[in-house]
Amino acid sequence: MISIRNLAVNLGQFQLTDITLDIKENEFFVLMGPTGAGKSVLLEAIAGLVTVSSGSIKLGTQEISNLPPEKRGISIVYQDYALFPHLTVQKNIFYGLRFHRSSRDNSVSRIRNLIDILALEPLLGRFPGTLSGGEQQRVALARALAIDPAVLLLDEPLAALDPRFREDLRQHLKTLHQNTLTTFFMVTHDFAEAIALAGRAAVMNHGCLEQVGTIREIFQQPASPFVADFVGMKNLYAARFSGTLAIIDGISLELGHPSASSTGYVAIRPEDIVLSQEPLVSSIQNSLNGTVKAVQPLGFHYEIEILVKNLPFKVLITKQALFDLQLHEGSETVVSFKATAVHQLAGAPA
Amino acid sequence: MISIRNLAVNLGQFQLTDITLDIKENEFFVLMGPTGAGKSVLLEAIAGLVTVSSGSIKLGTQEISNLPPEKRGISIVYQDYALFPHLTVQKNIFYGLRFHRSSRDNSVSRIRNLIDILALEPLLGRFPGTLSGGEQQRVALARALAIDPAVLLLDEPLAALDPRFREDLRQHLKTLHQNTLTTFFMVTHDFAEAIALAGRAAVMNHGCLEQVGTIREIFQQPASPFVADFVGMKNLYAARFSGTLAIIDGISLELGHPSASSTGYVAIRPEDIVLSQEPLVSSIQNSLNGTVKAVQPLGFHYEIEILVKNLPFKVLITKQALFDLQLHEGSETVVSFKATAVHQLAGAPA
Amino acid sequence: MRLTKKEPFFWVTLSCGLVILAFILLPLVEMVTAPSAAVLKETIQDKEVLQSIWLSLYTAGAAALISVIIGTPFAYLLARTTFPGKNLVEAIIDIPIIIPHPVVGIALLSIAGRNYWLGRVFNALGIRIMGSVTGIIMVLTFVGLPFYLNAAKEGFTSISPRLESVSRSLGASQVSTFFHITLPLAWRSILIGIVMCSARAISEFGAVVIIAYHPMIAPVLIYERFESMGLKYSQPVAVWLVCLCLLLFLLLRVLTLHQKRSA
Amino acid sequence: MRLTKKEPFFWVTLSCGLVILAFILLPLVEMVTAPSAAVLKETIQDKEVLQSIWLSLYTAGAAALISVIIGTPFAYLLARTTFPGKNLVEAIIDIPIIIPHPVVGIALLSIAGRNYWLGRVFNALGIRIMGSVTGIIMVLTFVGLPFYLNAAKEGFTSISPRLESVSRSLGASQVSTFFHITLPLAWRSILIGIVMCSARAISEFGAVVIIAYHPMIAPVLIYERFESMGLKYSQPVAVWLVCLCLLLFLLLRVLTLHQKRSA
Repeated sequence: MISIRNLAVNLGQFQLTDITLDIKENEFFVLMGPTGAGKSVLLEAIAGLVTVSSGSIKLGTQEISNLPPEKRGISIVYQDYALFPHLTVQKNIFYGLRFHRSSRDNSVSRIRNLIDILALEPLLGRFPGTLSGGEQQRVALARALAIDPAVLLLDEPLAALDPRFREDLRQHLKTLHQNTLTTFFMVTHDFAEAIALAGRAAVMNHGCLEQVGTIREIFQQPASPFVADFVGMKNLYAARFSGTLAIIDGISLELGHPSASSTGYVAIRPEDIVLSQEPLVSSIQNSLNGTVKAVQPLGFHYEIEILVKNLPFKVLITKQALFDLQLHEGSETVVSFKATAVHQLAGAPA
Repeated sequence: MISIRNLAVNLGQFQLTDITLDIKENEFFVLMGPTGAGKSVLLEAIAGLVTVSSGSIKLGTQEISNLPPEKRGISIVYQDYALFPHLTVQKNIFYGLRFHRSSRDNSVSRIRNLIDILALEPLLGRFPGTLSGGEQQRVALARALAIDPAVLLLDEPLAALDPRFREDLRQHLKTLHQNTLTTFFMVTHDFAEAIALAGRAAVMNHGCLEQVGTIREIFQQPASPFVADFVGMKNLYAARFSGTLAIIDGISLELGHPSASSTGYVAIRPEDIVLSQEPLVSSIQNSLNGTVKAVQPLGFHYEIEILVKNLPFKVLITKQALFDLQLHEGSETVVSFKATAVHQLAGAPA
Repeated sequence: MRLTKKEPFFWVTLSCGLVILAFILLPLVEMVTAPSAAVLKETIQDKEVLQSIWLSLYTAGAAALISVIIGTPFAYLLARTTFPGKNLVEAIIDIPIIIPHPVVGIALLSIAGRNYWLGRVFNALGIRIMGSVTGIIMVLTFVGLPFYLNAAKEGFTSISPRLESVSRSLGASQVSTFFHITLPLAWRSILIGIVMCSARAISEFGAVVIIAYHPMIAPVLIYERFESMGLKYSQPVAVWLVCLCLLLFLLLRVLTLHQKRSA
Repeated sequence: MRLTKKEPFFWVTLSCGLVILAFILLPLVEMVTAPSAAVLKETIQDKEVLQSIWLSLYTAGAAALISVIIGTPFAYLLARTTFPGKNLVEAIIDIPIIIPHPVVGIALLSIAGRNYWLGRVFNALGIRIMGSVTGIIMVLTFVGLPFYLNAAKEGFTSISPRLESVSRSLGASQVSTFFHITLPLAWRSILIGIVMCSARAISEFGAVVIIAYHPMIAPVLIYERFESMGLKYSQPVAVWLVCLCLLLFLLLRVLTLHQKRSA
């Protein structure tokens, strides 16, 4: 459906390089990555809102990278809704229609259907400024789908919403995707959204695609240290393998199974590590003594950095645990985790 | 040392009402509360920077509420450092000295000592704009303590710092407190800072003090539903007690011990609740079937809202758990927690 | 730290404030109250006065109209692009504001004369600058244009380019988008620009008096009456002109306060 | 959505821009290049010209000085307090900007006459307004003051009140704090205000010509030479005055660009 080949965009300080990506018809595809990775730039390049410096973007068989945005048939929905503040909800939704010379009756009934699905009937006469965030985003969705676009681009559509309305809108996105033939291409940095909505996804960093695959592949088998870090494996080490052991700076970690390669990366999620005063007597197969280096609050939790010899471990604990263990800089503590918590990264060389 | 009686401040939309508080000499006292609770206003009232509408503030035996700020001998350190950008570090630190006619030699040696403790010697000739956040805050501390104030007010002094430097500055605060006779009065919203630094603390909300006591008292025996919520007990219910059971809307929770009163509040921390597909066979004494109502991302974690009959439970789980349990709106799940996780609030009537 | 009544310094600042307000208000109040109502009424019925005020309004309005027509696209260009030398271009736009007023007249006459190619072009086309309404409009456009450009530019800058992006992606061309989205959203800034441009144009005297003593715009008439008949005879005309300017000023204040509040 | 060269609309906006730049630059360039170097040299050695330029500089400088002395405390008051009617006070401060220039002269003469109490006070004190340097300075202060006030107010507003709070808590009184902290931090805005006030004052003509045709400031001299000797004899004086104004303008641009960058 969309096939992007060696796409490059140059915006002075920022550039996209060598983006190659295929998205199938009517797929729900998600693009993830940290702030500043270039996700929105890629989106705007597909929409024709930034100038492409080389490469090709095809929609089906048609090359579109040189078409102006109004000729592409691609709609875009922004995080900040971008509703036209001087037009009523009704006029916002019907805005695109006058520029599309499809048989009008058919369009109107399709839009009526959208208005029903998104429950916008009671809002039609109002102005965007009087609506809540969730309502505005529903209007923006209706406006974007009103022209029956081949592709709908969504730039973090749920990010600005009050969390109470996010679930509701996520549900609407699902319904709309099932009810139209439009391909959905969504940018997000929230993993939960990807899990809930998408089949396939890509992870982007510094203007390049790091990994493209199913959600499960990305989460369970990150292709690079960056993706591992992005999916929450904050403890990442270059290791040598020997039997069922991973050896890092002289510290041996039990993998539970022999390794296929002799060098590579291993990663451990901070929430998979348990802290205790004394070594734990249990099924846990890795247990190391360390010293607390830093305590950092993260909203509900605290991230504790612990040095085992010179190897830093990041561990996530609750307020209660911080209080019970009386942790502070310099405390001695024991770091424990199961062999199954040690992930070997797929084919990453040391 | 500081004794505040029935203090009221009226700033139009915002007011402090009936603040009564005693702080001992050389104590390290912490004031906590959500944004907009009025913590900074109380601080500025003590410093003489906002006008008090009624009540008294005494420093030792002297009534100070009508003195201009320059006559109070109370220093203040702000979150944004507030260094004088046109003066060198040296001139910033010595700024207050010319206005204080204590024996100059003694002051100078005291300030030299401060500069040593805070390792500011190499920075003396530089301008604030060229310093890192941590360096700037150390200068602000030296400047504030240079005049040997009776009280040092600290308005979230660590909040704007890069997390890497926070631990360092916290350590400095501790050292300075031990090396001076000054009373420290710090505003923060970070519980970890309170645990690390303070003996006693107060929790503020909507311009009133909700609880004053030791850190342990506030954390373990919150005096009100607000404080319970503030210290992380997000699940809070009005309950009837019968034997060792708390009964809420027809749902019985095991407390593990008989209750002294017949009605009151119970609270459960979201991180003390475990989710599973099947009921757990273990020492866990409360196990209830529920339906997922909402999934909300919180950085590293997800907050899941679960309805057991009509009773909402908030539960905190990891990305991994979200993925393993494949939770989404409408999923059936089992909510389990120990009897000891059910906190009865001290003397709160239903 | 706010200033409070407890501080002696507060009273110093307040005294300075009162002196300044008196310095601005006393002359105006005295001038407005000096002529009797009868004289004011008589003045506004004077055909010469009416004609000059009408000419002032007409030429200032024409200057504003020209500014809107050629200034709006340029303001949009400045709001939506960056290019090397943009600072210089913006400086050039502000030059008419700081040139002494008679010099503006002299400069415009310099290109209208027969020894300059543009002057010869004008002459061949039968366009007269010196002593004509055309000349007055040209002068007023010169002094008023920067105010319109700056206000319109600010208005365009404050509109999110995303709204235009969405409009494009919904099928509207660049020009369609400009007329359906950009212009309706910038109308208040454009109106502010028109009012500022007209107000500046109406108050101009030094540049006009060089180019065209006749036909007389209101400020020239006031000067003429002052010179030939004295203060007493110029005051009533000045009162009427001030009222006109204050009306424009009031309109401007209401518009900008509204804009601040809704921003 | 940025404007790009692909769009026809871009070329429309660019053409308008070029027309506007030509309209502003052509007259100035022609005026500046019309007199020969020899004529320019001769003009600047003309005693009358030198005197008038010196008088312009001197009176504009005096107006700026007065603005600084009485305007600085008031600007600080406006930056640090809110009170009901503040909008009205700020509107009054801006009034001198929009009053037509000859009307400013008429208004100031209205209070200087013998039939007004202030005029009698001036008279008793031996202060002459009409046709005097005092009168010129008064007019220039009237038109320049709002520019100084607005710039200084903006400067004070941009200084965090927390810096003043800290200074107070370290033992400095309100006045000490103002001179040690506030003023040194606001110096650039104050300088901008001084330059804007002087530039406005130097370019004034219409108001001065009412109050004092003699002694002649530079804009009046230009007008006088144009009226009595024609365009050719007024141009060289205008060139020198424009150079002076452009110098001030350049200084202002450098100051404000610096400020933007450091903000």
